[in-house]
Amino acid sequence: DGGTTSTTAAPTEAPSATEAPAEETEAPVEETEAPAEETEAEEEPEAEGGVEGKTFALLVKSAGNPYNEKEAEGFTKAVEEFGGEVIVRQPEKATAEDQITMIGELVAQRVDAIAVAGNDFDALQPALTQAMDAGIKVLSLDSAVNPESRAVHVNQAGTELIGQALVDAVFDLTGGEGQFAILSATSQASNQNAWIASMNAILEDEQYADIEMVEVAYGDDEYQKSVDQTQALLKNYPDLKVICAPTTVGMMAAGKVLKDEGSAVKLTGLGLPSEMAEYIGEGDEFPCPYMYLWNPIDIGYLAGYTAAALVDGTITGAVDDTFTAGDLGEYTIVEAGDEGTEVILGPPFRFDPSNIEEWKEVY
Amino acid sequence: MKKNNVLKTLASSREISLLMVMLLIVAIITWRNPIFLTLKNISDMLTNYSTTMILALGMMLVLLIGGIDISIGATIALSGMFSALIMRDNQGVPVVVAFLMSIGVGLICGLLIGLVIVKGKVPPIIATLGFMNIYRGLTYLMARNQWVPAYQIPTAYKQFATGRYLTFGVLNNMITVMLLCYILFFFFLKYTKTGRRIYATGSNVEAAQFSGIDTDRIKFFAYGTMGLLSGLVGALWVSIYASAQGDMAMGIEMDVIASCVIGGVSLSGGRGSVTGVFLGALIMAILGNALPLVGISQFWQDGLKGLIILVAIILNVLTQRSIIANNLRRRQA
Amino acid sequence: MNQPELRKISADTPFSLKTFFLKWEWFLLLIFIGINVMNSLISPYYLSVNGLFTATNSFLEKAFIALSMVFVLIIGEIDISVASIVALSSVVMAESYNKLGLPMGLALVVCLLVGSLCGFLNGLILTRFRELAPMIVTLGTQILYRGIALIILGDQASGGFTSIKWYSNFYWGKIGPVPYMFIAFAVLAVIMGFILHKTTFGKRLYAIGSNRVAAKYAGIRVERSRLVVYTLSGLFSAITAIFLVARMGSTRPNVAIGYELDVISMCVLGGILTDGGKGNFVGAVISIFTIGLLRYGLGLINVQSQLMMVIIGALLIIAVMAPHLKPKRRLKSD
Amino acid sequence: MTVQKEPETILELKGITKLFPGVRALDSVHFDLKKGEIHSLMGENGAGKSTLIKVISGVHHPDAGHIILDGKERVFRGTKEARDAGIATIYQHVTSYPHLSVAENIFTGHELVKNGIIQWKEMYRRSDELLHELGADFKSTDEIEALSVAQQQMVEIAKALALDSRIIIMDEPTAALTKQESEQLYLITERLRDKGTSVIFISHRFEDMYRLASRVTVFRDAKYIGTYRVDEISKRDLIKAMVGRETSEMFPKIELERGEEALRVENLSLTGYFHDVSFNVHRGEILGVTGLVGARRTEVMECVFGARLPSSGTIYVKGEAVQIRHPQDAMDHGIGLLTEDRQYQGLILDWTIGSNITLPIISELGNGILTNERAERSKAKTLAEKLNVKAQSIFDKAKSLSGGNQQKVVVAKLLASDLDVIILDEPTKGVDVGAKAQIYEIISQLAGQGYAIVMVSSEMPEILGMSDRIMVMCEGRVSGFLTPDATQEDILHLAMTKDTEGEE
Ligand SMILES: Nc1ncnc2c1ncn2[C@@H]1O[C@H](COP(=O)(O)OP(=O)(O)OP(=O)(O)O)[C@@H](O)[C@H]1O
Ligand SMILES: Nc1ncnc2c1ncn2[C@@H]1O[C@H](COP(=O)(O)OP(=O)(O)OP(=O)(O)O)[C@@H](O)[C@H]1O
Ligand SMILES: [Mg+2]
Ligand SMILES: [Mg+2]
Repeated sequence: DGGTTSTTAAPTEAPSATEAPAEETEAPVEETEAPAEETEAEEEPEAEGGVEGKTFALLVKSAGNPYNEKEAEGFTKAVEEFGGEVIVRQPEKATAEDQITMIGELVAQRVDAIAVAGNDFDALQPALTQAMDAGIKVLSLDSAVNPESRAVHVNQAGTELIGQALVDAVFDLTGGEGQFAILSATSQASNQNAWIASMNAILEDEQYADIEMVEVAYGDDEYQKSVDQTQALLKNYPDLKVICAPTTVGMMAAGKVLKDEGSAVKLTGLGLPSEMAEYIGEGDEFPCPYMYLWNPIDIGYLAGYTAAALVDGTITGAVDDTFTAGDLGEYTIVEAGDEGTEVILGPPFRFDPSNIEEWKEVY
Repeated sequence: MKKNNVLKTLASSREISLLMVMLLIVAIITWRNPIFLTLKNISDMLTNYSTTMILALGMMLVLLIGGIDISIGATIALSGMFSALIMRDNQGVPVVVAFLMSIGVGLICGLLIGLVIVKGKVPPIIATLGFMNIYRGLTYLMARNQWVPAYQIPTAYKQFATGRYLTFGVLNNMITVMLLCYILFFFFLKYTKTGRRIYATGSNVEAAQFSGIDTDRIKFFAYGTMGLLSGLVGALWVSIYASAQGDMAMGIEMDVIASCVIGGVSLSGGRGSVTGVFLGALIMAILGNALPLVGISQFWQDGLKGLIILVAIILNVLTQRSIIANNLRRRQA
Repeated sequence: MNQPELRKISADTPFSLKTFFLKWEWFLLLIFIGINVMNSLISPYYLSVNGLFTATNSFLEKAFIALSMVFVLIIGEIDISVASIVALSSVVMAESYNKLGLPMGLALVVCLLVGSLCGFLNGLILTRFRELAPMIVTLGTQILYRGIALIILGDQASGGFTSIKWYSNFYWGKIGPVPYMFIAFAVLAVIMGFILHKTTFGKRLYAIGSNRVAAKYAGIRVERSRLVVYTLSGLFSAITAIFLVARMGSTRPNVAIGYELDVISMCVLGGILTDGGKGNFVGAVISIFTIGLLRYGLGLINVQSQLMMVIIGALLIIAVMAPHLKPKRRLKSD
Repeated sequence: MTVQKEPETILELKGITKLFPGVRALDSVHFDLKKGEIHSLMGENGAGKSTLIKVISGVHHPDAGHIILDGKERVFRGTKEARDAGIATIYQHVTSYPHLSVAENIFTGHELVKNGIIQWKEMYRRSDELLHELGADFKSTDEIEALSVAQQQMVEIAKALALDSRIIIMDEPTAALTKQESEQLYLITERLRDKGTSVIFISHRFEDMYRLASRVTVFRDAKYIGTYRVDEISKRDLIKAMVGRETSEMFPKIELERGEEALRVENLSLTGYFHDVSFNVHRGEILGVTGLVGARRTEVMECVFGARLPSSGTIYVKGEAVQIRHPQDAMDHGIGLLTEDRQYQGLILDWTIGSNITLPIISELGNGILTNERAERSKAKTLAEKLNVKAQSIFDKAKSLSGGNQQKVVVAKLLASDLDVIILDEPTKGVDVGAKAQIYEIISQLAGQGYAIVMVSSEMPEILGMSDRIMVMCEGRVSGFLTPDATQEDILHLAMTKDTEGEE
């Protein structure tokens, strides 16, 4: 796998240091009890040290999505480890409006920390600022909110790291020259757009002069539309060599189309191993030789400990603050590309035929 | 005499003016990208949109009786997810059984809606808005927010959507099922008592009751059929996309309603034909399939789709009007 | 007996305790009180003046559209393009501030103009092509308007409004515990209620909704009224857009997705039936608060939104069904 | 009439009482029907005739009393049971399926099927036969929506005939028909009687009753007054039985000085409907407009009123050419129209009587913007009482009124506005003798007050008795003008003359 051996992007470690894959499926899906001793929480909001009994809220992007579910699982696990109370909220739709409403409800409950996977980079700012004004620690995970509205962002992998990994994969799969296309989610998804922008920047490099990005298509994370877009790409670009989809629905749709048509076009991107297991393999009948992702359970887990560190005062979110995130070990806060700060979980993990069987059972 | 007849059918037939609008769209698309008119693309299009096209038939029944059903996306999700979960947890469930289970769940969903509308006197839009939330919520809860990925779905089931065995290799199975539904409905609506009574009920409920038609039963039937078709589509959906997600088919109701209305089904009931619905659904399928093909900016596609829908329905009105005006002029002479 | 005696016809407002208390609004009020009692029992955070007022904001913002949707439903029509109008008018507003450099005040005017224009266009199409059903036309413009917003902004967001304090205060500002937006809503609700129930325009809308043909023959300019109603619908969508952007400090083409159904639910639970000519404003306003506060209460005890969907859906159905279940038995006996 | 032995009684109703909320629609009434007889049912508007037939046909369940069919007591739980028992009904208000073809309208509910498959050919054939029998000029494949009210009424009749019933009930079937069409209906009804079918025939037209019925039952104010042999009761006594007092059926026409010209229509055309229609009407004058069904009188009046846009022609009000593009424009110019179809065009059935009456003038009663409910109430009360509407309160719903009383509300609504020209399209359709006299009275008074009146009617006596001038139309053209001393034959002659004779 020559393409991926470039300096930054070689993920070699196993994605999860927390525990063996098989056990994780048993973690409770959700824990949404109202805190019984909430009075305690409100007595001394400023008390430093000790996160036991404090309330930690996680606001994911939307309900009904296993990726978010895994994040919540990791978050819950972390909070339970250090003895806090956990609240997980999932908006009906992946919209900023719903998240703002839920932030209001969490503020009214006087939680101690809110970790949010933002549906919009800027739109949550007024609501989150209010929360911070009320003494609540705010951090984002997975999909960042802007620096003014967070203490720190928990990043699954640096944006450049992901961009580089994807470009290298494309380079590898095209054999160093030819056309490829991107199949994204909605044109409004901020993390997708950041990755695509980063890919574009990397492609400027001389090294990639012979590969051409022909189109960014949007499947809106709708299966039917993603299928339409994939088929249109195949028809419009007969010489297309690779489709790169940095979204699970896009990857699934493209994988299905490519497999059904027995197309020679190859697929890579970012996808959940469970959903993509069907399409990953060696040989021509498998459209996807390998793809990347990180462990959503670990992101949740890391976010949980980051929140705890913010609440007990170990960190303030400033660069070079360090803290220990349970089984994951020590983390240091670094400067993020958006001029805020972030904690980076690690490089993206590569899923290929050698490990997909193991991971498809996990997430 | 003969010529007069042709003109008369033209005048009374919305379908023909609709067909012309469709041909216009097709011509423009083909001019922009000839790939559109290849057999492969048409087959892809029909396969992908067989689901919407089947749903349009059910929606037509519901609209004919003066109702509406915006819960179908949720019903599809619930029934599709149900059968996918069954297959995941019980290896070796035969394809037919899985299909039947999905259809059964859909039927129950539809009958429940019918019950609330007929016996509870809840206006259809409210009832189905409510059930849309209920069924979608139940889908998430039932699946515990999980998806059923491709590898957990039996191969035979997944192959249904790609296979051609129903017609011994001529047509894709999805297209076959869709065409069968259309033929069935065409016959049913034209040649059976219940079919005609659906029109009668939608045209004038009171009169239908005076004629001794059990209009409640007709309504039940319409919503039940809509549910049944949603269940069928739920099964097809899982098969064609080889996986089940809790949010699948979200928002599909609007496309389906648009198909019907473009196809000339009146939203106030009593008017609509299977041919019209077929053309309407086909136009929506063409828009979905062709917009990515014609090579315009992604950002323009939605706006263009809206514009084309508007232009299509307005053109249709204009042709109808000119036909009527022509008729009147001829009558004057 | 042989005298052609003229019959006396009463003109006194009929009052019967039974019909008075069987009114839908009382029933709604009952649900409303019930929900509040329940909420304050299940969550200790619920009964806080500050919290409640803050919570009202999150649903009142879309309730502005409900104020005009009542009008649309009264004339027996429907407008499902409202959420897209919110998106388009907010995007144009944001861009006219960010790109064209208009002062914020002017940008707000632009927003209202764009919203009204969109509504007017809906009305224009519908009155020019009377054969077309409102549902399909507004479905088309729903896609079109959001599509235009997407053409304008592409994959970008347009923001920076958090720094304009006075504008941000539209949503976030308060007098005492009462948010400005609450006051704005109250004022507009009273005005719109007044228009609907006390003016000739309002009465004509009821006539149109009840029997369009008879209304026309009675000299009511049906098409003109429809045009006004759709324009109002656009205008109020733009008002929502203003508060929405104040709330988020930025906007994107995909804001306000799904608002149309929320708004229609509010109206219908309020007794404004979709077939026209029925219902009144009080019901709509009570229902706005009923649904909003129910959601808030359930949110405070962190009910999963999946379950919340089921609860809200069931409430909608049961509430509309309940009054029908009783009188039916009485009907059978006659 | 041949003397035979007394035929057997096929249907008998005893002590039937029907209550509606606040109204006693039937109060212990009797009725009996013999085999092969045509039995007329008469009474004022709201007397309970329609309610009785709804009881017979299973729409309503009586609160007390017995229905005895063929000597056996029966309870009809729905229309289907009544129909299965051989009772077919033509309801007063057309109950058609507007989107469906004539044939389907006739056969819905008892479609012709073979092995579960609908036999379209057979249905069309049978329908065409029935239509032919009725002398209808349309086909079984036509859509109902495209037919006139009269044509729809014929479909209703065909519907009942298709059922091959033993008892056929007709609730004012002739209200929308012309003399010619009525004659067709008489023949059919007689043929049915001769085949042994019994017919209950409700009509406000005495000519119908005298022409057809052998017996007549009279109701007044929900009560049974009596059953009489038609050849044994005089018209005078009959009216007295119905109204409860002496009334004359005279036309209270007062001779008046013809005032200035109020309305002139020149060369009005609507493509496909009518062509070059010109007429004028003066203050204090009643212009009668008549013709056969389909003569397009209604469309002409709708154009004058702005409800349709003419393709060419000019309208002058008080000598000045005016643009009328909407009913409101017409009303602003002092032109009012009483529509032919009161249920659909004239009333908002869900609304109260009061709201209906004042709807066109809410602006004038209020201050232009705000409504003034007090003024509306008193205006409505005054007008409703003036027209003697049979109702408890102006807050009664319009739909709870009997057909004739609905018509009175529509007239009241018209009188509410401040008008110069009043166009009345079939003002006495479905109105009882008493009310008819009142309406004639009102029309004369209005003319006396200086209103210019255009009265469209298919009833010749009415046209001849009330008009100062008569305009006859035929197939969209004015075929001539007549003076009131013309005879019915003169009118019929012109009504069937297809070419224009622009005589004044
Ligand atoms: N559904 C109803 N609800 C309440 N009252 C009703 C209803 N139907 C009829 N009525 C009342 O019952 C009485 C009798 O009405 P009905 O229609 O039988 O009169 P009718 O003799 O047919 O009069 P017309 O000659 O005007 O048709 C009227 O006072 C009417 O207002
Ligand atoms: N020959 C015909 N072909 C098609 N449609 C016709 C024909 N004659 C009449 N109609 C239909 O009937 C309607 C006009 O006739 P209508 O009977 O209302 O005229 P009218 O002179 O006003 O009669 P009435 O005396 O009933 O008022 C039109 O709307 C038209 O649809
Ligand atoms: Mg009657
Ligand atoms: Mg007429």
